Amino acid sequence: MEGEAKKIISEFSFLSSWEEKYEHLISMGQEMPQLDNSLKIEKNLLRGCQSKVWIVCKYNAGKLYFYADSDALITRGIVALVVRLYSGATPQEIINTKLNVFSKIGLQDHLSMNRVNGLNIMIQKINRHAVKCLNDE
Amino acid sequence: MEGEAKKIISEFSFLSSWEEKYEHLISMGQEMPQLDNSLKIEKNLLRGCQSKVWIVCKYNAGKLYFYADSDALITRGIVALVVRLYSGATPQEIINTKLNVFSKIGLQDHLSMNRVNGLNIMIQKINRHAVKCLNDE
Amino acid sequence: MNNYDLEKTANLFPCLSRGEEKMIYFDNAATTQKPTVVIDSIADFYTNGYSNIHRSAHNLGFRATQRYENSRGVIRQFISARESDEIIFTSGATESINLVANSFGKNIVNKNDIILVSEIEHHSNMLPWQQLAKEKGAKVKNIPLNKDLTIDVESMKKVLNDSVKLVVVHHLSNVTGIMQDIKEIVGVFQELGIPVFVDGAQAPAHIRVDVKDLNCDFYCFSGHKAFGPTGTGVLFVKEEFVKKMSPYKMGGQMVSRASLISPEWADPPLKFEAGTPNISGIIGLSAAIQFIEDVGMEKITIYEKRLTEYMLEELSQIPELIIYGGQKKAAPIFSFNVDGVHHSDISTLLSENNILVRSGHLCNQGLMNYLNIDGCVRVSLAFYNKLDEIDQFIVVLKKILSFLNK
Amino acid sequence: MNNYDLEKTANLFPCLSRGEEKMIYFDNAATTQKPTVVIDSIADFYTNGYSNIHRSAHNLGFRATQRYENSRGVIRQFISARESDEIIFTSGATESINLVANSFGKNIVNKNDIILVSEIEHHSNMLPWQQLAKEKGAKVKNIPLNKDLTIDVESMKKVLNDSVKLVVVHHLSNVTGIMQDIKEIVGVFQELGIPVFVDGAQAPAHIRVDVKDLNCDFYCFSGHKAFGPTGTGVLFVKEEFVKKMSPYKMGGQMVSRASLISPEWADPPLKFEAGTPNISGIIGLSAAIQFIEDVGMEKITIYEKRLTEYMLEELSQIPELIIYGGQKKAAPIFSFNVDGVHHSDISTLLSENNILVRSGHLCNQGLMNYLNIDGCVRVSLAFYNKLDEIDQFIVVLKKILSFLNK
Ligand SMILES: Cc1ncc(COP(=O)(O)O)c(C=O)c1O
Ligand SMILES: Cc1ncc(COP(=O)(O)O)c(C=O)c1O
Repeated sequence: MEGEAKKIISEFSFLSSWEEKYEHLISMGQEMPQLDNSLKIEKNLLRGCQSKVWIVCKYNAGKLYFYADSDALITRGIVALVVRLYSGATPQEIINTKLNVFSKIGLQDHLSMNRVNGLNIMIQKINRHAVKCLNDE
Repeated sequence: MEGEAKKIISEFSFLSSWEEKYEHLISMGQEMPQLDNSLKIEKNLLRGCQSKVWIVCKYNAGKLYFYADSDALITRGIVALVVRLYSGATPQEIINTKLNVFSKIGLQDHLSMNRVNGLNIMIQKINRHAVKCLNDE
Repeated sequence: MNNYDLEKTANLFPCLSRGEEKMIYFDNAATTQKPTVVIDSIADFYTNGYSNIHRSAHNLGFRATQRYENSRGVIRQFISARESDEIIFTSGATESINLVANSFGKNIVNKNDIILVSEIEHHSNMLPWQQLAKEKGAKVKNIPLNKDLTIDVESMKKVLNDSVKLVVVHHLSNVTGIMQDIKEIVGVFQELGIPVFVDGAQAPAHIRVDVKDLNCDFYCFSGHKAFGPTGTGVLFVKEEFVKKMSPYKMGGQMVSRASLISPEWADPPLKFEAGTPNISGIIGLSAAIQFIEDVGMEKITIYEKRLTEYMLEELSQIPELIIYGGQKKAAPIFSFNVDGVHHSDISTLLSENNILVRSGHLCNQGLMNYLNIDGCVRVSLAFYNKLDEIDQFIVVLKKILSFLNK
Repeated sequence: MNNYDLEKTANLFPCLSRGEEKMIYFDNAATTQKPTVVIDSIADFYTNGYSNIHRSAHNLGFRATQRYENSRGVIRQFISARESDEIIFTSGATESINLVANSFGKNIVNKNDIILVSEIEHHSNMLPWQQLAKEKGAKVKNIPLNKDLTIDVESMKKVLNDSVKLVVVHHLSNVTGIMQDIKEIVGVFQELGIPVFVDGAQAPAHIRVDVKDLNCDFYCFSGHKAFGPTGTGVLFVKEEFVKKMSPYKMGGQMVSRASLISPEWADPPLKFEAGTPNISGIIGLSAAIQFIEDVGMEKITIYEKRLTEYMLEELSQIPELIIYGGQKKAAPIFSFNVDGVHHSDISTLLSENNILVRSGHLCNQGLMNYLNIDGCVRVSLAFYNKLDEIDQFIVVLKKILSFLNK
């Protein structure tokens, strides 16, 4: 996770205008494989975001994998970033690590990381899932 | 009413310290005949004053007469002043006249003419009674 | 009394011109900025004469009570109510609506009765009535609408029957700025003795509200949407109904006879203002209302008409843009979508460019459903906004749309 | 963080030193004055970053949301709650109490059940429970008291039975300044699984409140009695109970799933904060709490102990004076009567001499009945009051008594 976080921060550090930053974010979203329509269901929908965000968690051989999607371009980019950060980590890693990637890529203020783009809610969901995996073990 | 108001204002105009003014007010209360205990009943009690205030209205030959009492010294003085002002007036006079005696005797600010001393409530009651007398005619 | 130059009023709102970064504040339907006179009146109260009210035996308390009660008079006059006793202070439109649903609705709505509510109400003017209906076994029924999102009075007359006990409608839509013809609607129900509740949350910042003329039985709004402080609200209740209402909250200040076995409530409005109210807020609200009157409600309405027309003209130049609610707006509130673009992407990038708008369901899922959309962008102006801000907004919007469509 | 000199804090409260006429403000149990930092924080919010919160897509809204939510953290820490989600913002203690009576009480109290309430509660902590009992066909029963007006825990254990569903008690009396031993009381009910509601309206201005240590299930207070703005209140609810509570007000901000047929509520605390809250008030409240912490709660408590002892000593020199509630005060709140003199005469003449106190039933008819009086004079101090103000007060009081006894 830490490694991926550093990589993302470095990618953004070369971009200065909002156009460039958002272009990168959006293209990250476009590179992420789309969620199959059969998974874009009520049950996987996050509550409280302005755009739709679906997220699916898989637990396999001690690691957590996330698959997600959104109907808005920018949110999809954020979702992709979150998936890049957390997918493949162990539950313990996820619980222990507090990332502040968003404040470091120069979008913290701009993205209004509140309900609107669902970032908090996404990370909450990921954390809850990690806790659950640990408890189930 | 106007005449009595002028007289009261002039009486107070000779007094300067709070002791003198309150002494006069209190003595006005003491000069007023006490209400008979049989009239100090629930039904004649004004709601919303801090001290108890009883008031009885009589209508006779086109004029209204008020008899009142209170269990607090200063309130009794205020009650006496109000009785002096309104007793013996016609309902029409009462409805038409807006007196501002209290602001003129130098006690307005001090007396906190709100619920506490019940002045507003007393005058409201007197006015309502006057309206009722007119309507009943 | 001041006489402000409308063109220069923006300078009187410190938050609009703070710091270096120039911001275009187009989120006025969510909340309005505060003029200096309002901010100062709150500070002045706390600095020069702060006290609790109503029950104090001292001068400080007496003067605070006077300021609070004078505010009631200011509001009464502002909305042309007959009596100050018809004005109840609350913490906001939401509390005003909940108060009526509980203190009045519960007394008059029974099993199988009908509450008529337009289906395009703000959540705050929908959920309390649904809750009331649920508790009472009553039904919430939709009021028929015309294509332009106004109430279809003729069709409405047809759904009327004896079971209808209350009618609920907004004055000015928080999504479209479209105004309902309250007077005509009240006309229909008045004859039948059915009370009409009007949610006026969006109105007093834009148009003259005259409850005597509208002739509605209930009217409410929030202070913070009319240049006043947060935590303040107004509820107007016609005298004949205020007397039929049970208390809402229970507590200090609202008992006149302090027997606890069978308490006697104070007369309205105090009966509905249990506990220590938002005294500084109400004093600030009356400063806001005084400010509006000093600027001139009529001047505001005329000026905003120009803003509205100009914005509509400019938006109509963007072909992919769908604007909701048509042309007949009573306030410069514009909600739209752009074909193929997500509303949240637009609002995020507008914010990135220091243009503050809102997007989403706008707490009006009913209208979203009616329009068959899941959200939209809302751009809402106030009288301190300017034509050149509209120009800048349009330039940025076009840039964003071409960026997102790449 | 500031480190204030306790002896000089009065200078930080502009209303205490305004104008020429020197005022002695001894009405702190009704409401406290505000320090400059609180007044400024409100003005700063409106001047430098005003916006609505929670649902805005723009930075201004994001930052306002942060300030509002940070205030929740400040309050959590102030009263040592475990989680910020246990802190619900309301408009005051009265609303907090009504909220619990409606959102929780209605769910757990049924016909013939018992709500144990001490008979000496403030009206705001009495009427809502009586109303709840009335609606549900339940009973309000008195908690037995000791002579010193504390709860008689041993006798209380004897009146316990299966029908008791809720216990309601104050922390610090608004009439006597006497403190209840909440920890001991909770200890009794905890075992039985009976929740305890504590009205702490008077506490946070005087003593350290630690809800984890008290171990109560509900605790509430008003901002305006703790040097914060009017229109603000706090309700602490232990996590296990907050989840069992139905919403109170319905409206915007409190739905997570915007289906109106079966709405899904937001998680607590937002579920209980429908509509636009008193944002500026809550920000001001957190400035007040920060101020208290900077002055030092422990220092305040020690200093007020001195004030209390000194006042008691002085008052005991006046033989005709009857003081209620004995010597063991946790706060400098003194209520008394003087034989043969009416309390309202005393408070009127004190006010005449610029000493501001209160008289009457003090919104606590229950305690008046218990003491068999129809009212009294209340003198209530805060940490900004001084020993020499007590001296002046005593001089004037004696003068007034001899004037009235003439
Ligand atoms: C013990 C107690 N409870 C409740 C209240 C009510 O507080 P508020 O009026 O701020 O809602 C008070 C205020 O006087 C009080 O002293
Ligand atoms: C039409 C309408 N009604 C009610 C409300 C609720 O107002 P508040 O959040 O101030 O209580 C709003 C605010 O958005 C509104 O626009």
